[in-house]
Amino acid sequence: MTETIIFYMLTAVILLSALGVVLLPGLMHSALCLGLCLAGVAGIFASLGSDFVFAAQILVYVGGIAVLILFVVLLAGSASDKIVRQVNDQWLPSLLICAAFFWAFLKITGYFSGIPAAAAPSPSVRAIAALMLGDYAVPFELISVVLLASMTGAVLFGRRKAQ
Amino acid sequence: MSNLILLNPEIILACAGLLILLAGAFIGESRAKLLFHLGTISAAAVLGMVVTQAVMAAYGNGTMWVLDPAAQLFKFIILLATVFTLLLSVNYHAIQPRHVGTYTALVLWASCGMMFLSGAMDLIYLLISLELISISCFILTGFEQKNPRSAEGAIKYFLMGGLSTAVTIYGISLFYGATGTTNLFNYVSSVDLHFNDPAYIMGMLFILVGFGFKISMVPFHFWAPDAYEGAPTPITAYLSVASKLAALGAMMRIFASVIPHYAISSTLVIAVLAALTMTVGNLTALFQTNVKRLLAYSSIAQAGYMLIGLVVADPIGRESVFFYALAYLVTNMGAFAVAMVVAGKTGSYELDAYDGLARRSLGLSIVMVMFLLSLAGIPPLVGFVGKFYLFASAVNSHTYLWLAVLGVVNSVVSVYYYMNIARRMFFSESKDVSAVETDIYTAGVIFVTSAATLLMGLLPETFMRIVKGCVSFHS
Amino acid sequence: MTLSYYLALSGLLFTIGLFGVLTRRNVIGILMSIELMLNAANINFVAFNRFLYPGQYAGQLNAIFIITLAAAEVVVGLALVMAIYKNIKSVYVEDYNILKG
Amino acid sequence: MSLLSLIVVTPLIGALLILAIPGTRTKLIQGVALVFSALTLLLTGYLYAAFDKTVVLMQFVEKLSWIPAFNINYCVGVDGLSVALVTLTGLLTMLAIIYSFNITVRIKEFFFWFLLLEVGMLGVFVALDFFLFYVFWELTLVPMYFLIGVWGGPKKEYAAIKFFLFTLFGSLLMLLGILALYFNSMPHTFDMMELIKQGSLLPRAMQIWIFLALYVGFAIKIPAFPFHTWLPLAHVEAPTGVSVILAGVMLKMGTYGIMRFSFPALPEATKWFMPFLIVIAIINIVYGAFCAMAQKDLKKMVAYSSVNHMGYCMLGMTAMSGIGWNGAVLQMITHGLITGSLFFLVGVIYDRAHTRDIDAFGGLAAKFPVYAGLMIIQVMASLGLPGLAGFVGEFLCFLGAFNVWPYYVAVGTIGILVTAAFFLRMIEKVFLGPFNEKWAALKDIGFREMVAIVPLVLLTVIIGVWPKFCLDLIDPTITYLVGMIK
Amino acid sequence: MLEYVYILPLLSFAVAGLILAFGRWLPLKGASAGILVAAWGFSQGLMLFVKAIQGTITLPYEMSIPWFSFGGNQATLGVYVDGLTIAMLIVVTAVSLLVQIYSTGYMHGDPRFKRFYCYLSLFTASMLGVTLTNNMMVFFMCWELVGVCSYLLIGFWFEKQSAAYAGKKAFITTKLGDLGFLVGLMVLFYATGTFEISKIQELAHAGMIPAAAAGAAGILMFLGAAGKSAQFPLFIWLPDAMEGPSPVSALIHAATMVAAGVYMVARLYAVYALSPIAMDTVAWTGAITAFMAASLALTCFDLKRVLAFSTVSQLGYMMMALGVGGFTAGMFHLTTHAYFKALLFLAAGSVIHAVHTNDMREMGGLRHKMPITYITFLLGTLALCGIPPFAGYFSKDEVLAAALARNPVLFAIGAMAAAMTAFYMARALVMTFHGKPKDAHKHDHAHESPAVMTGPLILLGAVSVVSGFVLTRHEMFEHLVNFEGALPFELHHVNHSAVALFSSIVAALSMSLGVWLYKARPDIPAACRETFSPIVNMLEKRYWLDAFFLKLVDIGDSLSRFMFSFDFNFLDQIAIDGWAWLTLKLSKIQGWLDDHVVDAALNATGTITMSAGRMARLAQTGLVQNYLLFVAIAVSIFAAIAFAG
Repeated sequence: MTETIIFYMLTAVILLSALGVVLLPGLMHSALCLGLCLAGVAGIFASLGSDFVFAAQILVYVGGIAVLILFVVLLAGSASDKIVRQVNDQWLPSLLICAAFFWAFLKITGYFSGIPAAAAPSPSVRAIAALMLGDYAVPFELISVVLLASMTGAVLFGRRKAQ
Repeated sequence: MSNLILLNPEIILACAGLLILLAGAFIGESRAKLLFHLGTISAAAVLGMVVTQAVMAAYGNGTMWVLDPAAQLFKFIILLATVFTLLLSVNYHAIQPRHVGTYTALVLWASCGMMFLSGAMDLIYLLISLELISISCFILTGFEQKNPRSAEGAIKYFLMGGLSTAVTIYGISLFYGATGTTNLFNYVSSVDLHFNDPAYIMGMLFILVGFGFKISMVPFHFWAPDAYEGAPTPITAYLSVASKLAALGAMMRIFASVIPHYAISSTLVIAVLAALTMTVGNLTALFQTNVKRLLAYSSIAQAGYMLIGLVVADPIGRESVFFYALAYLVTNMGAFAVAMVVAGKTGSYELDAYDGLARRSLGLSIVMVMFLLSLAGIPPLVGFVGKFYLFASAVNSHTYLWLAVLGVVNSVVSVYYYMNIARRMFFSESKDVSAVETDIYTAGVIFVTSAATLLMGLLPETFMRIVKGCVSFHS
Repeated sequence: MTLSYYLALSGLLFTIGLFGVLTRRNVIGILMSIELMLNAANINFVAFNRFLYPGQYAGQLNAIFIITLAAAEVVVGLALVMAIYKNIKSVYVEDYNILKG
Repeated sequence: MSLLSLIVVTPLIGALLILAIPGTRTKLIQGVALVFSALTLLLTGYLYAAFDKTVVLMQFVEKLSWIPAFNINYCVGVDGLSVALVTLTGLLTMLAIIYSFNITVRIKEFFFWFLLLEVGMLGVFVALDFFLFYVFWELTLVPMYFLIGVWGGPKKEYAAIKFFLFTLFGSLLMLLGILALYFNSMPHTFDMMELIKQGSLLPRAMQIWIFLALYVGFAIKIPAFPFHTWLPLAHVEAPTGVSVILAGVMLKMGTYGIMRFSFPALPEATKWFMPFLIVIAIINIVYGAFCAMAQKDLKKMVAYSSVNHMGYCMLGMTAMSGIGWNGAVLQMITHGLITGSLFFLVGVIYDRAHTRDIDAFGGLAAKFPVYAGLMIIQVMASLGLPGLAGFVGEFLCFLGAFNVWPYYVAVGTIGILVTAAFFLRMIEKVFLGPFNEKWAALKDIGFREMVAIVPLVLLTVIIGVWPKFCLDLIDPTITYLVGMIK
Repeated sequence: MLEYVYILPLLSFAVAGLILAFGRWLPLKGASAGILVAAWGFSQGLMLFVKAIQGTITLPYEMSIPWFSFGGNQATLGVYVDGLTIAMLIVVTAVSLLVQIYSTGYMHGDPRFKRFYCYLSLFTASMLGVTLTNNMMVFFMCWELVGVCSYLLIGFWFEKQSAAYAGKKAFITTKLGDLGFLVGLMVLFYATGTFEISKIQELAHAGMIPAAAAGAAGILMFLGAAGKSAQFPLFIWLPDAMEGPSPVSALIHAATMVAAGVYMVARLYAVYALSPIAMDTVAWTGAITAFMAASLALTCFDLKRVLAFSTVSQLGYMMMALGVGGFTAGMFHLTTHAYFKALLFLAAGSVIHAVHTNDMREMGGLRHKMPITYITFLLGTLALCGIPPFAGYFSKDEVLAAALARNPVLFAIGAMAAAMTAFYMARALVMTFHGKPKDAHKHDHAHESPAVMTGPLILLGAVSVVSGFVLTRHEMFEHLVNFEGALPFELHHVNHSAVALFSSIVAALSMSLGVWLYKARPDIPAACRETFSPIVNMLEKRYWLDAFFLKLVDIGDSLSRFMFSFDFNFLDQIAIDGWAWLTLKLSKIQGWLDDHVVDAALNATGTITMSAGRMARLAQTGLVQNYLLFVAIAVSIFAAIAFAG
C-alpha cells in the first residue's frame, strides 16, 4: 500500500517535472525541473530496491549533470527566453508521433501486465561491484575512456580563448 | 581473463591516445606535427599487431567480446582508415598546432571504440563502444572552432546522435526485458521463445535506429551531409569510412550472423531501407555543388549498396559486404584525399574548383576519375568488383533480385554526378592554370589508395580469399 | 505494484522527452529532454531486473553504465553548445541552418 | 603470352607510354600512337593470316586463372566471327588515329584515351570469359566519354554523359543477366563456351529473363529501336576519328554479343524473341532511313543511316540460318568500313567548311573531283550498290530473313529505297548542281585524309567484288553456331 | 572462242579503271581504249553469232568459278551463253562501239571527256555482265551497276540542276522497281534453291517450281523490269533522262539498258511460262505502256523526249510480245529496235549538236543543212514506223501477230500504238527537217556534223534498213533465239501476211496523215490542241503520273520529317520536356535551377530522377529538429509495422 502511494507520488513528481522540463519557457526553470525529475527517478530506483543505482543517480545525475546544466544555463541563458516562444512549429506532428510511440509502449506494457515483484530486494552493491570488476571489466574500463574523451572535448571547447 | 591479451591492440591504442594527449601538453607548437607522426606510428603499430594476430590465428572470446576473423578484418579496415586520416591531417590547415595532441588522441580513441565495436558481443559493451566513437567524433567534427559550419555540423551530429542513442538505449532496455540479457552469446539459444514478443521486436527496431544513424541509413542520415560538410576534411573522410564501416561490421554481426536470419522480422524493413538509402543518397547527390557534401551523399548511397549484402546475409552476401568495405575504404579515402588537395590549392570545396583540373594536374585528375569511377562501379576498378560481388549475392538469393535491379538503376544515376566532377576536370576551363601541388603525406595516401583501387580491381583474388576466410562470425 | 506500471511510467517519460526533443527550440532544452529519455530507459532496466530477472544484477549495472554515458554525453553536448554559441550567438536550433540541401 | 593477349596489350603499352611523354612533344605522341596502333594492326593482320579457316572451334585460346573465387578466368580466343571484327578494329583504329592528327588541343590525352579505347574494343571481341568480356565492355565506356566530351562538338558534354548513362544502364542490366547465368550453371562459371552448353538447359522463363537482360545491354549498343536516341547525338558531337570508331566498331559490339552469346546459349528464349526482333529490325531499317532522310546535317544523316544499317544486321540475325547470319556478320564488317569512311569524309568537309549543312553546299563535284568520287563510291556502297561491299551483306541479310519472315522483309525493302533516296538527294545537293562560289577557296582532300580513307574505299570495293575472303572466314563458324541453335 | 567470252566484261571493267587512272596519257584521252575494247567485243559477238548460225559451237555453254559460299550455298561467277545471249551481246557491243565512236565527236572538248569514256566503259562492262552472267545474283548486281552508270551519265552535266535531278529520279524510280526484283529474286531462290540460270531453267522446264511461286517471283521481278525498261507506271524517269548527252540516250536509254528488263524476262522465260498470271501481267503492262507512251509522244515538242516516249512505247511492245508468248518476236523487236532507235537518237544528237536546242519548234528546214543526218533519221523513222522493207516492219509484224494470236484486244491496242507511232514520227521528222526554219539564227549556225558522228549514223542506217530482212532469211533469228518450253495457254491461229499487210497500211496511212498535217496544214494540229485541250493537258501532264510520284515523294518526305520529329521530340524530348515542365514547376519552390540540370533533364528518366532528387533534397532542410522529426516518424512507422502484423 505504502509502495503504491510512493509510486504514485513519485510518478506524479517525475511526470509533472518532466513536463516542466519540456514545456516551461524559462530555461532556468526547466533545468530546476530536470533536477527534480531526476531525483524522482532516483526515488523510483530506490523503491525498486536498487540501492546502488539510486546512489549513482543522485550523485551523478542530480548532483552532477543537473548542476552542470544549470551552470551552462546561467552562462548562456538570456532574459529574452521568457518572451520568445520556446516551442517550434512542428509541435503538432510531434505530438502525433509521440502519441504513436506511446501507443506502441502501451502494447509492450500490456504484454508485461500483471507481473508482480518476485522477491524482496536485497542490497546489490557488492554483487554489482563483483560484476563490474569481473565480467564487465572491459566496458567498465572503456567507459573511463569515454569520459576521458568527453572531458578532453569539454576542455577543448571550454577554453576561454580558443584560437 | 587471460584472453584479455587479445584485446592488447585496443588497449595499446587507448594508451597511445592518452600519451599523445599528454605529450601534446609538453611539445611546442612548432613541432606539433610530431604528434601526428606519433599517432600514425602507433596506429600503424597496432595495425601490425592486428595483422600479426590474424596471421597467427589468435582468436578467442571474452564474456562480452569476441575476436574472430570478421572482427579482425574490420579492425584492419579501421586502423588503415585511421592511418590514412592522420596522414591527411598532417598538413590540414585548420588544425591549430596546440590542439594537435587532442586531435590525434581523439582520433585514436574513436578508432579504439570502433575496434571494440567490431568485436562486441554484448549490447551494453556495444553501446559503450558506440558512445566512445560518437563522442570522439562529435568533438572532432566541431574541431574547427572558428568555423561556424564546423560547429553547426557538430551540434547537428550531436543532437541526432543523442536522440538515436536514447532510442537505442531504450531499445536495449526493451531487449533486456524480453530476453533477460544483453549478452549475445547466451541469447541465441533462447531466440525462439521471444520471437513474437513485442518488446523484443520493438527493441530490435530501436537498436536498428542506432546502427542506422551510424551508417547513415535513410532516414537516419540527415546528419551526415551537414556534419560531413562542416567537419575538417580528414575527419569527413574518417567519418565516411571508418565510422561507417565499423558500425556496418557490428551490424553485420548482429543482423546477419548472431541472430538467425529467420528470426529477424526486420529483414524486410532493412531491405526497404537499403533501397531507400541508395536511392535517396544518389538522387540528392545529383544536386550538390559542394564536393564534400556530394561525397557525403554518395557515401550514403554506398551504404545502401552495402546493405544489399547485409540483407541477403548468406555467406556470399557477407563476403560481398566485406569486400565492398575494403573497396570503399580505399576508394573513398582516395577521393577525399584528392578533394583535400584541390581545396588546399583553390581554397574551395565547390565544384567549380575542379574546372580545368586536367590541365593543371593531369595525374591528379586521372586518379580522381579513377576513384569516382570506382565509386560508380566501372571496371576494372575495385568498386566494380565490389558491386559485382554485392549484385551477385542479390542475384543468387532470388528474393532480393529487386534490390540488385534497383542498385543497377542507382549506379546509373550515380554516374551522372560522379562524371559531373570528371566533366569539370576535363571539359571545363579555369582561369587559374597553375599546377596543383600535393604534399608528401597526401600524395602517399593518394598513391596507396589509387594503386589499391586499381590492383584490387585487376587482381581481386587475394582479397576475395581473405574475405572468404573472414566470413564466418564467431557465434 | 506490477511491472506494467513502471513500464508505463517509463514509456510516458520517454514520450515526454521525445516531445521535448522534437519541439523545444532551445538547444539546451533538447539536451535536457534527451536526458529524460535516457532516464526512461534506466527505469526500464531497473524495473525489468526487479520484476523479471530478480536474481541478476545486469539490469542495474546497465543503468549505471548508462548514467555514466549520459554524463559524458551531456558534457560534450554542453561543450558543443558553448562552441557554437561563440560562433553563432544563439541557442535556438533553427538558427543553425547554414548547412542544408 | 599468346597472340591475342599481345594484340590486346600492345595498345595498352602505347597508352601508358603516351602518358609518360610530356604533353608538349606532340609529334612524338602522335608517332607513338601511330606506331602502336600500326603494330596492333600488324598483329591482327597476322592473326587473320594465321587463323585456320577450316576449324570452327575457338583458336589461339589462352586461359589463365584470374579470380578463382568466382571461377573467373582470363580466357581469350577467337573464331571466325571475332577474327573479322578484331581485324576491323585494328584497321579502323589506326586509320582514325592517322586522321586524328589534325587534333590540336590536348593531344596527349586524346591519344591516351584512344589507345585505351582500342584495348577495350579488342578485348570485347577476344574475351571468352563473360566477366572478362564485361570488364572490356565497360572499359570502352570511359575513354569514349572523354573523347566525346573533350574534343566533341558544341553539345559534347550532354552527348557524352548521355552516351555514358545509356550504355552503362544497359551494361549493368547485362551484368545482372550474366550473374543469373553464373548462378544457374553447375559448377558456377563465367566461361562463355561452358555457359553456352549449359544455357539451353535452363527453364524457358529463366532463359527469357536472362535473354532480355542481356538484350537490353546489347541493344543499346547496337542501337536498336527505341534505345537509339543516344546515337545521333553522340555521333554528331564526337570528333571525326571517334565517330568512326563509334560507328565502325562500337556498334558491332552489340550485335557481336547477341550472336556470340545470346543466341547460342539461350535457344528457347531466342525462339521466343524472334518475332519481336524482326519487328525491331524492320523498325530500325525503315524508321532509321526515314529519320536520316529528314536530316539537314550530313553527319546526322550518316548517323541515322547507321541505325538503318544495323537494322539490316538484326534482320539477318532473325533468319536463324547460315545465310542470314553470314549476311549479318558481313554487314557488321562492311558497315564498319563504309560508315567509317563516310564519317571520315564528312569530317573532311567539316574541317574545311566548318559546316555540315547539306543545303549550304552545291556543285562540289566540279571543284573537288577526288573527294566527290570517294564520297560517291562510299555512298553507293552504303545504299547497297552491288559490286561494293554493302550489297553482299545486305543481300544476304534480306535473303536469309526472307525464308522466315517474307512479309516483314518485303516491308523492310522500303528502307533500301529510302536510303537510296536520301543519299542521292544529299549527293545532288552537295556535289551536283551549280557550284556554290562561297567554297571556292577550299582545297580538295589532303594526303593525310587520303591515307585514312582510301584503304577503306579499296576494301569496300574488294569485299564487294570478292566477298569470299571475308565470308570464308565467317561461314564455317556461322554454320557451326546456327547448328548449335537448331 | 566461247571459253574466253568471260574476258569481255572483265576487259571492259579494266578499261574503265584504266581510263580513269591513265586516261590523260592515252590517245584521245582514253576514248581509244574504250573503242578498241568495244570493237573487239563486237567482233567476238559477231563471230559467235556466225558460228552459232553455222552450228559449229554447242549452245548453251556454261562456265563458272566459285565466288563465295554462304550458309551451305555456293555463289558462283560465270558465263552462260545461248542464242539469246548472243543476240543481246551483239546489240550491246555494236551500239556501244558506234556510240563511243560517235561520242568522240559529240563530246569533243568537254572538260570531263575522260570521265565520260570511263563511265561508258563501265556501263558496257556492266551491261555485258547482265548479258553474260550465269546466275541471277550477279545479274542483279550488274543490273544495279547499269543503273548507277545511267545515273552518272544522265547527271553527267551535273552543273545543270535539271540533269542532277533527272539522274536521281531515274535511279530512285528504277530502284523502286528493283525492290520488287530483290524480293522476287528471294522468292525464286527459295523456290529453286539456287541462283543459277541454267538450274532455274531446268527446274522450270521440269515443272519443279510451284506455279504460285513462279507467278509471284515473275511478277515481282517484272517490277524490276518495269523500272529498268520504263514500263507503266515507272516510265516517268525515261523522258527526264534525256537530260544526259545524246550518245548516252542512244546507248543506254534506247538500245541497251532499257532493254535489260526485256532481256531479264526473256532470260527467265521458263519461269514466266509457268504462270499465266505473270504472263498476262507482262503482256498487259506492255500493251498499256505502248499505248500510253505513244499517246504522250503526240504532244511533245522536245525532239529527244519524243524519241524517249517512242522508246517507252516500243519497249511496251516488246514486253507485250513476251507476255503473249511471242518470245522470238519480242527479242527480234528488241534487236531491230536497238539499231534504229540508237540511230534516231544519234541523229537527234547530231541535230542538237548543230542547233543547241531540243525544242522542235525552234528547228525546221534542216534537211538541206544536214543531209546525212536527215537521210539517216528518215531511215530510222521508216524503220520505226514499220514501213516495209525496213527492219521495224518485220519485227513489229511479228509482235502484232503474236498479240493477235493471244488476244485481239491486245492486238487492237498494239495497232493503235503503231498508228500513233507513225504519226508522231512523221510529225517529228517534218517539224525538224522540213518546212521553214523557225529560228533563223540557229538555222544559220547549223552545219553537218563531222565524220566521226555521221559515220556511225550511216552504219546504223544501213543496219536499220537491212537487219529485218536479213535476220528473217531462213528464220535465222528464230533459229538462234527461241523458247522450247510449253506456254501456259493456247494460241489462236493467225494469218501472218494479213497482219503484216494491215499493219503496214495503217502505218503508211498514219504517217502520210502526219506528213500532210504538219507540212501542208500546220493550223489543224494547232486547232486540235485548242479543241482537245483537256486531253492535251492530260498528255502534257503525262497522265499525272509524275505528280503522283512526286506526291509519293512528298509523303515520304513528310513521313521522314514526322518520324524524325517523333524521334527528336518524343523519344528524346517531349516525354522529357513534359517532365522538364513539371520539374520547372517543382523547382520554382526553390530558386536554384542549374542550367545544366535542365539541359541534362532532356532525358525522360533523367528528369524523373532529377525531380525525385529535388524532392529528396527538400527533406534536407538544414533544421535539425526537422531531421529529428523525420527520424521519429520513421521509428513510429517501424513500430506500426511491428505491431500492425
